[in-house]
Amino acid sequence: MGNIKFSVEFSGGLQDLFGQKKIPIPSDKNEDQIQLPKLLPGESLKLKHVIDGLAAKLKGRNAKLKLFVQGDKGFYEVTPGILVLINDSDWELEGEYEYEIQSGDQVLFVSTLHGG
Amino acid sequence: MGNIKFSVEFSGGLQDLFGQKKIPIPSDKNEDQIQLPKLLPGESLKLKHVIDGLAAKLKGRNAKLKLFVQGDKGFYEVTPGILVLINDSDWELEGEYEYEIQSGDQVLFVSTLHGG
Amino acid sequence: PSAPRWPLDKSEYKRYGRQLIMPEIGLQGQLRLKNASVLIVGVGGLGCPAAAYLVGAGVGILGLIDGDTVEESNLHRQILHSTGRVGMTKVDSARIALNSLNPNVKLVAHTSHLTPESAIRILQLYDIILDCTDTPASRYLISDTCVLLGKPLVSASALRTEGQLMVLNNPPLRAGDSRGGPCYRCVFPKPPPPESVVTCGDGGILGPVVGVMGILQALEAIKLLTRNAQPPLTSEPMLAQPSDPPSLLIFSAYANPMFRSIRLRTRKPKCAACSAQASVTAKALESGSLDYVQFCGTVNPVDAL
Amino acid sequence: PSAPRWPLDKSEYKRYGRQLIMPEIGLQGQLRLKNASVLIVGVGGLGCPAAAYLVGAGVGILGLIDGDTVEESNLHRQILHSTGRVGMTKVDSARIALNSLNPNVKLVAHTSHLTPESAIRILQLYDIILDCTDTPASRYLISDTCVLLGKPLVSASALRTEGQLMVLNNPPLRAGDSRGGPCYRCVFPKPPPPESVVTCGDGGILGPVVGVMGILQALEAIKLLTRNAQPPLTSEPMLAQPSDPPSLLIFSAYANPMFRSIRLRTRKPKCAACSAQASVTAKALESGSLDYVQFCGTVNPVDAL
Ligand SMILES: [Zn+2]
Ligand SMILES: [Zn+2]
Repeated sequence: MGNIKFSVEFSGGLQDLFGQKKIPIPSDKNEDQIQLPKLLPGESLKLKHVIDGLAAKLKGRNAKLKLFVQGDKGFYEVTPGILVLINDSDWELEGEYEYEIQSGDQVLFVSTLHGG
Repeated sequence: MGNIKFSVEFSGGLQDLFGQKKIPIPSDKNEDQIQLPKLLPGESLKLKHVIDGLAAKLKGRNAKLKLFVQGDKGFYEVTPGILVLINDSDWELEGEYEYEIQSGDQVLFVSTLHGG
Repeated sequence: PSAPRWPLDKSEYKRYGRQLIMPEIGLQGQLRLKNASVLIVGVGGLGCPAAAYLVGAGVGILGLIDGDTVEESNLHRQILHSTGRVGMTKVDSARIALNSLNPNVKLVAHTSHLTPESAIRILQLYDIILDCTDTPASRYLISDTCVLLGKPLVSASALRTEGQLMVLNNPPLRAGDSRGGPCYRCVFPKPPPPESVVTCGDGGILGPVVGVMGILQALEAIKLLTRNAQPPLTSEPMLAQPSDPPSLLIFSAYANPMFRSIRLRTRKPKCAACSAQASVTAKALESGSLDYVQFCGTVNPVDAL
Repeated sequence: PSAPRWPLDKSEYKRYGRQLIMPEIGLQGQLRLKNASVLIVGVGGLGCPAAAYLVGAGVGILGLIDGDTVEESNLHRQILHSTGRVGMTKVDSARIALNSLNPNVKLVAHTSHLTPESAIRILQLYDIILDCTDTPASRYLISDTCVLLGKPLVSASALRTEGQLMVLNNPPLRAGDSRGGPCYRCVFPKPPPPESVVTCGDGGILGPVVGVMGILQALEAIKLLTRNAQPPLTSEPMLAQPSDPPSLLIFSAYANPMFRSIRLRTRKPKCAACSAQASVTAKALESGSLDYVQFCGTVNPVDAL
């Protein structure tokens, strides 16, 4: 995946799923590493690959997995109620699953809260 | 000053002195332009030059000028009670008056508030 | 409300003097507040501070909706209530506190939970709605009704150490007008799976976290009501100035920085509520054919729609 | 206070249950709060919401200092007071409201303004100090006293549509220890020229702006008091975990984004209060030789030190 460095963050309770608020990618810690596809020269890393990689970390823990992703149409869909933000902008402004990750990007998954 | 583009912002009441919250430098508007020294090749623009330029805009309005800068030891000193922040860090961490402005910098002057 | 023509009386100048003298409010802004009616749906951790600061600021009419009674476990964060009023309806308890703070504000009590059948009838009485509720079902119902009635909606929520704030349907243009602000369904087209919904009862809540969010709701309401107060009044105060771009404020008490602002999308072209092909209609709502509880699903019975 | 050994009683589990169940607080954190004493200096726009949420959260002892009486012009933002209590001392008015919210908290009244002569005697009774005052002179006095006594200080201020928040002297190490957090003099070595100091009376203040800052003070106090509540208690709770780096939170109600966090400097090597060569001593303070009003200068008489 070349030299792309970016980070994934969680808020609104999702941090409990992954055990932390922020994961730098690539990570210093082995246990935080997420599996990303091997890219061919010229191929770009997309947000859907990152979501797949994060989902893989929840494999085997089905109740938790469903809080993050759902369905199985070739690739996972983010569970309703979760906002995905790329550099503090709604991902709908940026291309959603097909967004091409840039070095320095901050991807934030926010679960909507309902309490009051 | 070459191609350096940066911005100066005001908070805590200082925005009233300059009539606005944020001035891009160089500015699109003539009246917002501030006077910066002509630099020799290799010479760098420092924060003190920016402060001088901002002070020059308040010339002739002595009461206002004193709310921004004081004294006259070769160059102006920022009035006590004003924090100067460079890219969201206290300027004491960055070299104060001698800080060399970089393109993209955000300089923020915050007047401390006392109300409660 | 139409443009007011009478000035304030002497005690009002005294009471509101500290906000009147600011250019952002001014006399026109104070008159706007006095002629405004605001509805607070949910008089809990968000609704209590929101109501206190709106009543303090001198809105003309404040409506309060809640079907619950005060419990001891509310008191760490629901600061309008009191130990002596445990067991009283939240609406009545709040009225006592609010009336003693500022007797000039007319308080309107709605002491049962909002339902699809009652929503239009109640919300249409108010200029701005504050969603201070605590379930997905109520959030969709309130948002849909605000879109149908053309009311701006200030929505907040909080859980554990985090809070979220959005100003929705602002400007509140008719369904299909893409210049209108996004609604709750634009941001969250599908409800979350019921098993992912954590209540304050289950997950806990830190008092100042929900308190900050509630006060920020009062602030956004005051900003909306007093916009363009300085230029001459127009017949469409909500439209005269461009609105702030839609955004989500995220508060996280233990993060650094604590606050983060996120740019949100505009109206969704196929939104079920605010697009040209909206399926949410006043008729469907009032007939009861939109079942919000079923739409959102349940794990536990929903106890606070 | 030393580590508590007794658990909570049944009604306390009920009252504080929603915060107790959070890992950030837990039973140990609730006991920390119960054994803590917090002082609020200034029971105005900041002090009212700060006090309400600290009392709600169940701190053991809350001290209130203020020499003023309630005025009608306070009520738009000072939500613990009420129209019927105009003319009463702010401290007594606040005690009535706070006691009805949570009778378990011991309230201590100090019904005159803080002076250099009284500051050490009063502040030493408390674990954490909240500066909710409104003049530069009081801010220097409180900060100096906190440094002398080794108390963390949560300082906030607000004017018009803006607010500022800092946690100072955190960790509260002795003067000369560079690992301690900066004090007010580190950040502002010299007072502002008196003609630049605008009061809420002159400049105005929007209620929710000062309200948000006051609630955030309560939050920071709760965070400080419950730090390390989950690991086994140590004898130095304030030092066991690294503190957040010193920062200034700037709130601007009409800016976008509304909140901004600024990294502050560490302790100033020549600070008059917290460095090895500090000139501010307990003796100088108590003898009255430090004249804060003169140090800060006056344009109008200072009416609220
Ligand atoms: Zn919509
Ligand atoms: Zn210092």
